[in-house]
Amino acid sequence: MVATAPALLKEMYREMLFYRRFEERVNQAYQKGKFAGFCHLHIGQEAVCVGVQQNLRPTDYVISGYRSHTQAIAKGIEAKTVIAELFGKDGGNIRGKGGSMHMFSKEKRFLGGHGIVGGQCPIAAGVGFAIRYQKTDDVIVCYLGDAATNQGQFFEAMNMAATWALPVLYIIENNRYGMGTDIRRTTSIDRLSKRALAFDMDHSEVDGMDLVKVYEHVGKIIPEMRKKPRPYLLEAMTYRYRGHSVSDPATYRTKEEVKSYQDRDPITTLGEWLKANGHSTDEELKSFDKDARAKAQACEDWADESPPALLEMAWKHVYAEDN
Amino acid sequence: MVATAPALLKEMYREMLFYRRFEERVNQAYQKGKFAGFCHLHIGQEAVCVGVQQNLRPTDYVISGYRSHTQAIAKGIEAKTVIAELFGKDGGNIRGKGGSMHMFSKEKRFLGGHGIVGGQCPIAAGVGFAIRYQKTDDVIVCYLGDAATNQGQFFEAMNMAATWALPVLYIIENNRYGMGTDIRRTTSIDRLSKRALAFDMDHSEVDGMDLVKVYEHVGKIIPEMRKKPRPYLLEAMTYRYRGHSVSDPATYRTKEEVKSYQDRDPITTLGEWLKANGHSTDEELKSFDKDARAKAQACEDWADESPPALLEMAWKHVYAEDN
Amino acid sequence: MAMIQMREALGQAMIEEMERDANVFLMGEEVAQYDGAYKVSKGMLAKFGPKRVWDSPISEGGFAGLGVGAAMAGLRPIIEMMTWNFGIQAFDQIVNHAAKMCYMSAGQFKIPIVFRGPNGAAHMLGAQHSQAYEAMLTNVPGLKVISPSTPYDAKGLLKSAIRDDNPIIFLESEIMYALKGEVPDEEYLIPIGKGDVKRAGKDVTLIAWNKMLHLCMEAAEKLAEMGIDAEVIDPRTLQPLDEELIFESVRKTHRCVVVDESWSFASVAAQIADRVTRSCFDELDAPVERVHCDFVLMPYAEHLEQAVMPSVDKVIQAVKDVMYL
Amino acid sequence: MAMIQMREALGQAMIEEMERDANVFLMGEEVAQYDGAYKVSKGMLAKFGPKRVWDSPISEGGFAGLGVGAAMAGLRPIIEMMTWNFGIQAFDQIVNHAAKMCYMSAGQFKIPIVFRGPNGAAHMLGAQHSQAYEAMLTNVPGLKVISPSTPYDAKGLLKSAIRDDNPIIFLESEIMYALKGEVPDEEYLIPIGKGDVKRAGKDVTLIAWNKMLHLCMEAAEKLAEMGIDAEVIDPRTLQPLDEELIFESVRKTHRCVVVDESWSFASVAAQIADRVTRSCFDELDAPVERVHCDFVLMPYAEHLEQAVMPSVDKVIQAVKDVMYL
Ligand SMILES: Cc1ncc(C[n+]2csc(CCOP(=O)(O)OP(=O)(O)O)c2C)c(N)n1
Ligand SMILES: Cc1ncc(C[n+]2csc(CCOP(=O)(O)OP(=O)(O)O)c2C)c(N)n1
Ligand SMILES: [Mg+2]
Ligand SMILES: [Mg+2]
Repeated sequence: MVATAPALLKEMYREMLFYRRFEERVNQAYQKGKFAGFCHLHIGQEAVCVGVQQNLRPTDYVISGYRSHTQAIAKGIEAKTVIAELFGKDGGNIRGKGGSMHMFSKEKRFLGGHGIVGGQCPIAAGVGFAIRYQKTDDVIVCYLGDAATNQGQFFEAMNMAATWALPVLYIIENNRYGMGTDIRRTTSIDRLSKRALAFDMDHSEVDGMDLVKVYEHVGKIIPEMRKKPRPYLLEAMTYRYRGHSVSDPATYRTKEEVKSYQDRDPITTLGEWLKANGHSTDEELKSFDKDARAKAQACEDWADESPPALLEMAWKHVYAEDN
Repeated sequence: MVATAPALLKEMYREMLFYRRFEERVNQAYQKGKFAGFCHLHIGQEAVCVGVQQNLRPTDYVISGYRSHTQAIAKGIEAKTVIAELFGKDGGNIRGKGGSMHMFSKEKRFLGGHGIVGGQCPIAAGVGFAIRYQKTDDVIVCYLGDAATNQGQFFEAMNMAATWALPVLYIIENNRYGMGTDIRRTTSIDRLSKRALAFDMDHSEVDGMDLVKVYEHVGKIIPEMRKKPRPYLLEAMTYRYRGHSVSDPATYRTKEEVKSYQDRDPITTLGEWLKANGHSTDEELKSFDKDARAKAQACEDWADESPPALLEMAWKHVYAEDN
Repeated sequence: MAMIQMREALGQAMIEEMERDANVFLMGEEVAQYDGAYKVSKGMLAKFGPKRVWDSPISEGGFAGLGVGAAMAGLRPIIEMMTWNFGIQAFDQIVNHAAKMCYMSAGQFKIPIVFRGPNGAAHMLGAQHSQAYEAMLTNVPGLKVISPSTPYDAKGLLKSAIRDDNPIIFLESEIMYALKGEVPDEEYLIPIGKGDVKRAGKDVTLIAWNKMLHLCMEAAEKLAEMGIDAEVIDPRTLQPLDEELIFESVRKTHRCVVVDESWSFASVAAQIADRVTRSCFDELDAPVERVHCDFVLMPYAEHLEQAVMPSVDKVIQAVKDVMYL
Repeated sequence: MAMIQMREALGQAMIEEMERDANVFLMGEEVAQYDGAYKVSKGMLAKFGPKRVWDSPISEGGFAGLGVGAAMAGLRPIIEMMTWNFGIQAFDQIVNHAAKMCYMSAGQFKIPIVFRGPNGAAHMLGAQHSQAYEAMLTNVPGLKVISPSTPYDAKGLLKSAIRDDNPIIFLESEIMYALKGEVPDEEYLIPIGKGDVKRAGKDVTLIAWNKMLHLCMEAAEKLAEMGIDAEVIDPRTLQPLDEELIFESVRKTHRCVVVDESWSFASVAAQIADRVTRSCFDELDAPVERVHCDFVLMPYAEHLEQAVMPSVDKVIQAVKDVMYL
């Protein structure tokens, strides 16, 4: 039984679809040699991003790791500036200084885009600390991967967040692998949400391949966090269809395993549901796909047109006064 | 109902008593200005040390923090060399190079004596790793304080120990304070043994003020670890009668609180039991005390006689070849 | 002018800035209810309450990172490291995050944060409690590093540090907390990056900061008795370094000795010596000398510790060397 | 002599030493089933099995400490840091524990351990993945620091490092893993602490290691065309440093340029420049020049990254400067 309004579901469907097409374009651009460096795609995990961030207000914060193109866009960073960033252009989200791993927007309250596994966790606690200090009812969402839950600073951060009741929603995107390593080989527990037990912290799991489940589950958690500030650890069971990064062949997984997730693809699933319940048609979904492709294409075109990063940017922003 | 043989209980009584008198002497020596630097006494926590280490074999390992005079002695390091170390003498356990915080014995398998809170935890996992690598059934006991359980490396260590089934017995000496801070102010859980839940690791609590309970409880745990290698987290509820270090007035605690623990003093308790059960008499206990004081005195006298640390030691042992 | 201890000067700086700006807060181990392990934050909990003065868990990486996040969200944290020997646990947050955030975000996220605490050897604390970290921390762009030697400098510089929009490393010393010095009653600031001539002289330039400055002042008195007039320069800020002040002095004295308690290899003194040599090459009458802690991990016994640490005699010997005496 | 890649040379060194000594094991992220993030440990899991080749959790501090403990109990760990940008999370274990253990235990506990992985900038990886750590790590007594530039040196030095009884920091480079070079078929070792003259010359001494060595060789060719005969010295080991080899060369050429990709302040190059100046003061015809990465956090865009990194042109300019051309 789905409580969410069909119109909103459609909107979220389109959003997921755009991220899928966008990331596919990013991948093609990389394969074409249009940029270099590391590039981690979110393909397959779109339902987590959309389902979670649809529950946020503009004043809420999001912080993440290096697999964060879609999360940055969902927080309001223009998609074209994300791809321009990958291309090392002046139009890039941070003017070509950061590349794929480092998206930031102070205005949109997207706090990065970080390259050090686990490093964002205590930073998120600090934002939660500031939220309480400033007496607002905002929250911060902090994404981390399954393998990041083996990082000491994640535990230190949870301990502070739990002890001081900081409104931080830690979301483990459990895509089952840290690079080529099955998470079951690097920890002793079955459910990573149990990490919270060490701090008597609220926690749960959600099917990260199901947009509706993610959206509605997080929709219950966040209002509670606003009412009574406290941290929460949510484990979203998901999967990345592609390799760890665009250069990883991902031979450590079987075709069957990948297919078993693609069979539950969040976009297809929602599309089927929309049709089955008479909220949409094949034609409409096709047109959505056309739009998504066109929009992704437009982003890349814009990025192509953007001038290269300005040389002087290399020496700016080392210190606050170099602005 | 006590299973342990009275003779052994008497032996452990005398051991605890000696540590008490020894640490009291150390304290007096410090107050007299006979040495400087940091000095953390174990007074009040003797039952944990004796109850645990009576269960160890010479080939087992012990590693600890900076509150480790008694643990070093219990592992076989000569008491007189411990006090000589404090005095910066050549007869010191490490020839006057380390002071109170750094006792070591390769022969006795006492691996320090460490000054960085939590730092010993992953090192202990490494020793457990080596034990399995070498296919022996030894174990390592790793002591840490209550406040050390807020350290990220403690969690990283438990995760590795649990994932790889390493025979490490982590013992939290919960004396309720990290320096002047009540542990309840720096974490969100009531029982620190719950830290193990994050890794599905075996854990329990024991009354650290009761020698018999500690001895018999650990006596069940260690043989299991030898049979089937795996880590264990034991929380021993104890208390330090003195300040954090000899220079801490400990004004953050009430007299009543201190007294409530002294009323359950592990040495007095066991003494009373021995008498009540006809295994000893006031006279005998008095004579044990005389012996303990005399032995502690002899240690200090020996240390006094020992020549000062050799100057050339300052430049030795920086590298393995400088020996 | 009041004569106050270094710890009071540091406390006053924090108190004044917290009164001035409600976004400034203090966090660290034992800083609140215990008034600070070294009583630097004495009275601050009573004055500002638990919302502004926080006792942290023993999670250096964690609360350093918490400070970075709080700064990103508009606060101005002062993070106390009980000592920098423990601060190394926070290097990932300080070096990979605090120092790089402004650059990585193309200037969007400034990180106004002060990481402060005692650095270097105190007295008989052994290898794990005696390390000096200025060499490692000054190497990193994005960080500013300050290491004052007097209550006056400490107060004025800490106030500037708290108002600065960059991550600041503020290096103190356990054994200087009780050091007394004059501090004006009225408010004052000392600019970051400006050194100070602590003693004017014409024969040789001694450069030192923190504890070592006092060693050099003592050496200078002894040298005076020997008829050698030493100028003693205190950079006060190590990153950025006030090179001009140093060069001026050396161009005048033609001789230079740098006294740096940290290990010699790739040290701040190596940096200064090289910069001085390059910039005053033709004015130098002798190669720049350096005095350091010997290249050992710190021993405990007092006479061993003294033997490896810089001393007045070692400074005097170095001066004799650069004067070919 | 076979032409092999740097990654193969490193792999061969580990394999030969693991065959030689059953106490040697390898642990790190992705080193086993994935054959290494950069394929340095290719085939090792297949060859030695899961008891000797371990995939670790992403817990740099944790598994570095595990290595220290394993070493205390008689093993000889090789700990791979996927890159040193993550290795900084293990600094407490490396600096406070591994480096200090032998001293703190009065020589009882030697720590035979190698911490190895790529260091410095690769290509367009941005600020958090491009830092060079030699300055910080060479500052610490108790550690030895090696940074080879050729497959031959890498193999011979890694074998020596694995046999050494001290904690060794072994700095590699992502962009050199594919570099090919000749390696003898028979076993050989290269002593730690011995530098190598990579190109003999008489007009100027260039000192560089790791990637920068190749930059200097290229510059030397260009300089030759300009009639300048450069000697190129590769210290190979940075701590301890082969000062005599360097001094000899400078005494011959009277001019010296140090090329160090890390930041200039308190860097290895600063150390070398100062030591050369002091020891060859009267033989130097010009102050020692240094070429470094600019004092910025690394930008992503290729042309920006190239602009701040040392380049052949910058090296040539520095040479012109010391030759007053
Ligand atoms: C501290 C640290 N160690 C290692 C790395 C290299 N690294 C980058 S991503 C990654 C795997 C992380 O996996 P997970 O946390 O599950 O996130 P996912 O990539 O699956 O989204 C590793 C080991 C790093 N960036 N930081
Ligand atoms: C990483 C680190 N941070 C801070 C300190 C300073 N310090 C030494 S002991 C201590 C308190 C530890 O308390 P606990 O773990 O409960 O052990 P206890 O002293 O009670 O035995 C602190 C904060 C340190 N030595 N190491
Ligand atoms: Mg993952
Ligand atoms: Mg305690």
